[in-house]
Amino acid sequence: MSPHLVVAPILLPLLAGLLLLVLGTRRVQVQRWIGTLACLGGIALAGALALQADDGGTRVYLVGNWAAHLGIALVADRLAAIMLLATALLALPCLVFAAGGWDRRAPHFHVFFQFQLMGLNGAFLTGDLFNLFVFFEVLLIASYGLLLSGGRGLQMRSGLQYVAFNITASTLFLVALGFIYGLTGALNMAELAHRVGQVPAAEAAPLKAAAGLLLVVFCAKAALLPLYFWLPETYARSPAAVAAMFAIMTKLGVYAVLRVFSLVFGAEAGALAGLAWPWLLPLGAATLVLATLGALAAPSLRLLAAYLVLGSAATLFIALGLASADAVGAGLYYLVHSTLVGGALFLLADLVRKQRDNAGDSLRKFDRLGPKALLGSLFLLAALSVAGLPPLSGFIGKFSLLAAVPEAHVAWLWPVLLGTGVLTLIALAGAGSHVFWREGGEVPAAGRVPALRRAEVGATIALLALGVLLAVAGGPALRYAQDAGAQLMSPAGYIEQVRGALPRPGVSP
Amino acid sequence: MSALMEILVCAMLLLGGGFALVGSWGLAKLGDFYLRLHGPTKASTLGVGGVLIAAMLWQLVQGQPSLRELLITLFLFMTAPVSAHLLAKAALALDPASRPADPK
Amino acid sequence: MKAWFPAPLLSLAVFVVWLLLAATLDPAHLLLAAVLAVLLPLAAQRLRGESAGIRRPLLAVRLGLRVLGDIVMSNLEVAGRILGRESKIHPGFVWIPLEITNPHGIAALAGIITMTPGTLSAELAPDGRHLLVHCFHLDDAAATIAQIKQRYESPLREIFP
Amino acid sequence: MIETCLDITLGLFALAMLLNLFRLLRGPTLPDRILALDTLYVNTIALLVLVGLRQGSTIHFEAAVVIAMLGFVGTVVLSKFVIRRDIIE
Amino acid sequence: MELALSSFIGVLVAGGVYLLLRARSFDVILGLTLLSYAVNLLIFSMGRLVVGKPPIVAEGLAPTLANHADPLPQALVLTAIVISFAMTAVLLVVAIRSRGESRTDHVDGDEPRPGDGP
Amino acid sequence: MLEALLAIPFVLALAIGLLPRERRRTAAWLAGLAPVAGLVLLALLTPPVLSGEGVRSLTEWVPTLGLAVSLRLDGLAWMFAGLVLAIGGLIVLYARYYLSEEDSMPRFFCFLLLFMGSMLGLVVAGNLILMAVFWELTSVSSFLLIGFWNHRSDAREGARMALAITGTGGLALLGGVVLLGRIAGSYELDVVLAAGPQILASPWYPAALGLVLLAVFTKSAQFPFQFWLPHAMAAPTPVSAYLHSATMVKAGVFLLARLHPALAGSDLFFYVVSGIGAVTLLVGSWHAIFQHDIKGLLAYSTISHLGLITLLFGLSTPMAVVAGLFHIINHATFKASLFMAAGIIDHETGTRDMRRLGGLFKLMPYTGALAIIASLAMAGVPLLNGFLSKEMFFTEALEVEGHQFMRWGVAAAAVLAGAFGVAYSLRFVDDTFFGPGPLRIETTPHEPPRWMRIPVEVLVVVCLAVGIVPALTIAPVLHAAATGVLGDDVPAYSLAIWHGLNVPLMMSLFGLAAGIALYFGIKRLIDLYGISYDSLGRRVFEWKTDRAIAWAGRLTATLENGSLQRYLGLMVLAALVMGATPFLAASLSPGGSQPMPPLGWLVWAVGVAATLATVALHRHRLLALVVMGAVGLAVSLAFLLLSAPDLALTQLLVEMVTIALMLLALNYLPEESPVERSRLRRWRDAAIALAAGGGTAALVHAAITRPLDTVATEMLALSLPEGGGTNVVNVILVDIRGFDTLGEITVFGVAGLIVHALLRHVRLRPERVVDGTPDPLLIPNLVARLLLPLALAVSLYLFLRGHNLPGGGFIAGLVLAVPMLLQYVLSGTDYVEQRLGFDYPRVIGLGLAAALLTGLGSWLLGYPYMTSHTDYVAVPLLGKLPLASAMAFDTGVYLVVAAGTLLMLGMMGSVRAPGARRGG
Ligand code: NA
Ligand code: NA
Repeated sequence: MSPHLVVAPILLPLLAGLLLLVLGTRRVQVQRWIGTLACLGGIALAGALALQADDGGTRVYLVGNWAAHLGIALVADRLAAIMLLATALLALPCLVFAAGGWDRRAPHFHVFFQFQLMGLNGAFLTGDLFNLFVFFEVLLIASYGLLLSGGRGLQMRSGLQYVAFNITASTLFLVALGFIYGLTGALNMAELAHRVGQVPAAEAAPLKAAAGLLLVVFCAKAALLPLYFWLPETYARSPAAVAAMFAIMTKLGVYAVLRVFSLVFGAEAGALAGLAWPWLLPLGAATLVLATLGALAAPSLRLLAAYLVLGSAATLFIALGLASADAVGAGLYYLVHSTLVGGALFLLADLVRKQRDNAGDSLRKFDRLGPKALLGSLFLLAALSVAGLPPLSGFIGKFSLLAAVPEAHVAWLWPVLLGTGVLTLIALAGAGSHVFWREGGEVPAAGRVPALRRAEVGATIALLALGVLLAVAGGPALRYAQDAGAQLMSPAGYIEQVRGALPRPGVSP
Repeated sequence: MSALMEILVCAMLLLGGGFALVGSWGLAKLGDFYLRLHGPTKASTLGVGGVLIAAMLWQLVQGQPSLRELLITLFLFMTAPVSAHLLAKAALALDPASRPADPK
Repeated sequence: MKAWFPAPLLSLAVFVVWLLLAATLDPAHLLLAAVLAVLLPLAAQRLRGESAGIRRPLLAVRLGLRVLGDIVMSNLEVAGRILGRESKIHPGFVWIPLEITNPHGIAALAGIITMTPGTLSAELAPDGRHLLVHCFHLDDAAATIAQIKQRYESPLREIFP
Repeated sequence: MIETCLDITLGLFALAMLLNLFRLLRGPTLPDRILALDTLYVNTIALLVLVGLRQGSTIHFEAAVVIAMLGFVGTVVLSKFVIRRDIIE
Repeated sequence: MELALSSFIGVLVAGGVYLLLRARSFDVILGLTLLSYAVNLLIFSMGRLVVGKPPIVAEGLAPTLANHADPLPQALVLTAIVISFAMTAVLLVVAIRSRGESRTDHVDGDEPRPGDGP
Repeated sequence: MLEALLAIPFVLALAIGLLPRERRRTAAWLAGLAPVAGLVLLALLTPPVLSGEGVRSLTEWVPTLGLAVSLRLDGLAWMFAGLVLAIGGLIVLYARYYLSEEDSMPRFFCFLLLFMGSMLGLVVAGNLILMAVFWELTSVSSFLLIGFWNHRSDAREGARMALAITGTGGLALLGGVVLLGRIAGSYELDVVLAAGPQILASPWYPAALGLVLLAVFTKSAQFPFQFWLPHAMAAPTPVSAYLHSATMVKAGVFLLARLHPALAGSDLFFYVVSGIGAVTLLVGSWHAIFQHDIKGLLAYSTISHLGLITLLFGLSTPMAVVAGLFHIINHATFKASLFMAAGIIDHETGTRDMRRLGGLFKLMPYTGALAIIASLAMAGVPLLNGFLSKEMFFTEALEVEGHQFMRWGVAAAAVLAGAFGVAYSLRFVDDTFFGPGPLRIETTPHEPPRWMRIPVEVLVVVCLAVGIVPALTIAPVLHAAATGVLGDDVPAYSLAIWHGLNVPLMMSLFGLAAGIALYFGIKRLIDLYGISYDSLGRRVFEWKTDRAIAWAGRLTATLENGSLQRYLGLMVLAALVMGATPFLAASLSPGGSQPMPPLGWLVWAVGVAATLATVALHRHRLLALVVMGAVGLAVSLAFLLLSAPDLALTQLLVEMVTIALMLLALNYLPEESPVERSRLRRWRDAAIALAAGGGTAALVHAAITRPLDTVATEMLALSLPEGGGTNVVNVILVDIRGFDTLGEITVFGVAGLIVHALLRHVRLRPERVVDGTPDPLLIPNLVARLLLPLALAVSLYLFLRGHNLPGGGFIAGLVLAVPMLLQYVLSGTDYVEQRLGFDYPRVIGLGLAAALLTGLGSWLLGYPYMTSHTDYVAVPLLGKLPLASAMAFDTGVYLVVAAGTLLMLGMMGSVRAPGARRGG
């Protein structure tokens, strides 16, 4: 396959985005086609990369033909492939959902959407710490656009908080980056891993501090206690397709923790090895508990979904905190699952909101719901999956995580995992019973409630179907994830391959 | 020749620095805004101009003649009056009482 | 010619500015400067209203030199006053009636008044016929008005008819 | 001799800038502070040229040109805000 | 010199953080601006402090760190400046829109009621 | 074939689920097909099962987890599968006539078949995890069934309660089986069952047992979890008949039987299981007497019978196991028929309240007779199946080993429960079919349709047949099931009706007599009708969930109070903690410093003083903004003095645009910040800020006084030969790390688009409007217009030489944008845009395209993206000119920056006040 495959997932959405800009905003149908084609292309590229990465290799792409430690190296391994694929698979349904009408109301929606994909893909592919920051910013600014464009009222307020919070986090990111460069003299992560490993224990404190700041930044993006409080309301107030895309945004923070702290401060890091894990396990568990309580008390379907997404990120942190290949593998499987299902829940909540004339997606008010059977079945499917009930992907994820908990932690971690599962189940049963069973009020007059849009329903079904597929193909999928986990937990190969990658000779002025 | 030039350069430098300092001194010392406005907007400009001339002369002495500092002078002399003018307008806008009545 | 150089003086300025920036008389840069001297004023033309249209360039140069001299001289005077006792300064506003009508001329006058120390043009009256000038030290308003009109306004009226 | 002169001139400008700083912090009126900032910018131009001469490099030239050409923009927008509040009407 | 620069950065951070924790959107933006100054200086300083040796290579001057300042942090700061400028612009617009929608510039979208604790 | 057996109900459920609501008959026929086909398949599979070898099949699912679709049909599974299918078939037939026109038949049968399939899956699962999977599926599908009449609040609540309780059990089961699998080394049932001794010896045994038992007790409604079951009676009666006779609640005791070889054999198992069983037996049967709702009575009876079965499995002797299995079958038959009878009565009279019923035997003698026979079986009257298993139970109760208390307790419980059982059976018969009544009934009850009665008849016939000729009917089934649990240890037992006049028989007779006496005694002594039990368990459950939800809500609201200040404060605090922690154990020695150049102090003084003044003045926003300008200047000067001319230029220019943007925004914001009320908060924030500042300063100082070995060394060396430029910063920006720049201009362009999206057509009320028409600002205007072409020249110049000297696309773009800003300020948006109406978003797109395509060019030459290429092109007259691809990339930067900045400024400037007309 072409070596350029590694950079293509970044360039494709950029191309689509600038085409959308150059062609102008007038014909929305053209925009939808460009966006859809780009998303389809993204799926193909991610799939090809995933197949390619399954040989266990680490593909290094030297952008600008500069050696990795000087320029920017893109790196495609199993982890990157998983993240790309999850993003691509989530993106297409979200775009289709938005094409159900929201994209007309939000200026530049399609442009922002493509740039967000560019940022996400870039973040997953880059092997350079500062470049990671840049792609974080690309996807963040695009997410501001997606969140705010077409918004009004309280959306602006939560948008303000979201933007301010993230800018602060980015500022901290820069501080951490500055220190890391100032203490090691490099930015490429493999190079950093090599250099960090040589820092003597007596000199490690400043670097540990820098790494700690980095951890704070990533945890703020991934919404870990005590930095998650902004998330539920922001997500709940976002347009559905955007909120659904946000299901991958928290995962981005998780990804960054996993990548950086398994590679740069991982097994090869000498005095700094395993820096993050002791923090993640208890904080992840605490976040999971609080998120589940939030879900239990959520007054609306969208808030419920937001808390569940939050809880899924926390579950991932638990998996990372266990820092074993199996646990990380379980976490990665769970990551894909929770991304797809979390996204589906947001879309579904929006479908319900539109179909309930007065009550919206409230879990306090009640109202008639038109197409109950369809939405109810979809909700049931999503709820089962997200609560970790069999036989769907959530179950496999949760079970594989339970199985990966070492005996030393079983006594406290299992009750947390299982107990939050029970509470989630209660919360979802309550919500489902309220929305789909407890009806009241008048049958809305014809025309008051819009008909379900085929694009929107189809997108929701597609996401859920992907979740089912993930369960059916649980064997190979989990195997892939666990291989990725093993690859991450022994980063020596990655470091060697990236540092050893040579620019192609012969071109120079 | 070169010694003379050097003295000239020094004179221009010190003259420029002196004007700039006087202008800024006026800014710091004087009691009325419109008075303060006079000092820096002109004295400083002239002071900077002196330095720029000194610089050109010095580069001439060094055998690397350059007129680029003229450019700085040009832009400074174009823009400084605008600043002063607008600041005066701003002060008048903030304190309409200080503005004399319209003519006739 | 007019189509290519709507503002010849501006074109000249661009040409000179470029060469000053590049600090070279390289043929390549001369050519580039010439091209820019055509293009940039044309581009800026879209924003500008009518162009200045200077009539008597020599007079303009003389005026420029006079202004330079005035700047130095009156700077000395103002510097003295700043360093002296503040109570001896008698500042004041004065309206200067204008005879010049060309807006470029008015702008140039205002600029000159501001650049020369001791005076500062603060406002153009709403009727466009008076310039409000603040004087650092105003002994005799009528004399100041006369001096400004004679030294600066009348040459400007010739330069910007 | 020229070096001493340069140092003295640098000192004069530095002193001038400290006086500007005083006015900037002191006020009392808003135009005072804007004026002080404007003067700081203008004095900075000289400072750059002097440092360039002192170091024998032309590397600060661009900064000086840009400040001379555009340094007044801050003053313009701030004054416009004081006058009209809406700086772009 | 190092002490002076790090203390300047410290003052910027302290001022920035204090303003960041204020309740009004504009104050927060001022705080973020101060913080971005601090961050720019911080990253820049990580290339160590060098006077009068810009990272512009020239003939006759060996292209080494002995003769030139570290160019890499400078490039990083340029990127950071641009990005933080873009972010500031967005935040400003969101702030005025938020104020337009809720008639308050409090970052929480509500004027605090008397008796609200911290 | 086993897979087919399992798949049939699910496939048909899906098919039925897709039917439209009106297709009632199709739904019923399809639903009936499932159990019939299932029974046929089961019959075909019977020979190997009876021969003892069983049937197995294995399909991999998630091999790395040991999760496989492993199916295993042994005697136990076969017996249960038969029960599930046979009774399921009867239920389908019954429901076909039971459901009314308002009920959606496709939906009902879809749920029912889902449940049936889940139950089948549970019993044939050969893998512990798969078992847990189907276990949870039964919880979910029963939730749907119980909540079928979801317009009724009792149905919704009952369903949720059942799901909460049994779902919890399911997750516990998952934990338990994972533990078992860890101990045994596999989740395959064959392995686990063979690992009994190993499991008992493991330190994890108590935990595993506890988790599994939690699942068993919740599902089988054992004390203290029994309360969900009566509330599940809100379900349609066919559902109750199915779930609470043969299936759902039997799943618990099935599990007990299934895992018996692996878990039983310890004292812990013995005491806990039989103890809970005994208590449930008594509590259930006692409560049953006082129910007024027929289904309530049957529900408590079910609880009690499940207690009995649990008790038997707890006793753990082979004979007790046989008895338990036997009672499972018997209870299924008589209880299913009784529920169906109750449904018929409800159907005909419109009530199930025994206080209103009575005398029905006259009106519907046939149904009455069936119900009475079934009740007698329930009461354990001889010649009926219930009697036989009860006899076995009594026999076992007398032979309990272990603690004395246990021996006497079990025996006493057996007798007492026997008596209670007789009493409530009697009450059912007496209160429903005899005595006064029915009261306040709207229609005259009569016999139900013939097809609705058939299921009851079949089951009653089974009761009789088993009760009279057990050896001919049930013996092989029981034997097969017992072999499935006990393997070769199946004891010798006799299924005769008459074992002589022994103690168990005496106990039976005593129980019978005592029960009759009890019923009539109670009836005389206390007003049965007046007693009304409010379920304590339910009260506790609801109180607890309500309290928990309310508490969770309060906690959430307390944590997430919507305050950005708190969120940001926490982030700063987290950073402080993480930054400080490493230094708790280490100290830092400061490195060497360089002397301070004199001008440095000037810059330091300006910067620090202006920063402090900005903070001090921050409430007066405009003042703070002006003072902050000096901070920016100081930062730029620091860059200049410290050899970073590009940075200084960029900082200066960005500063100008930022101030303009802030002023534009300030027009729509209050001029001052109000004083914050809380002094405490200000001090606290100040402390945090000082800590952050101090910590940062210390860390910076520590870092920059240390030697650094940086990759930049190579960059300096390679800049000219490889990057083709002498300005190394620019070479890094457009070449070495050009990918960063690509991202950076994307950010910039998107920021412009956001401003565009947020301000297009938006009207905002300015904070204050200055009266009068705008001043034309004639003088500045003319200067600005003169300046513009000159600034353009400077901008181009900075752009062209950026690769070698300070400058470059970004700086040049801003040098273009700032004088344009001046035009906007001095001439107004309308004026500028009418003359220079660029489509800025499109220009941003073009800039990005330039950057993207330049990078792509290297693909054609076979090099990675963005490989720069510099060539010297000979041009006549001009000589050789360098043409670097990096320059083309920088053009993109130039365009995006200029267009983005102008888009932001233009949009900010074009906001109108509400009601203002455009151009005003
Ligand atoms: Na306006
Ligand atoms: Na405006």
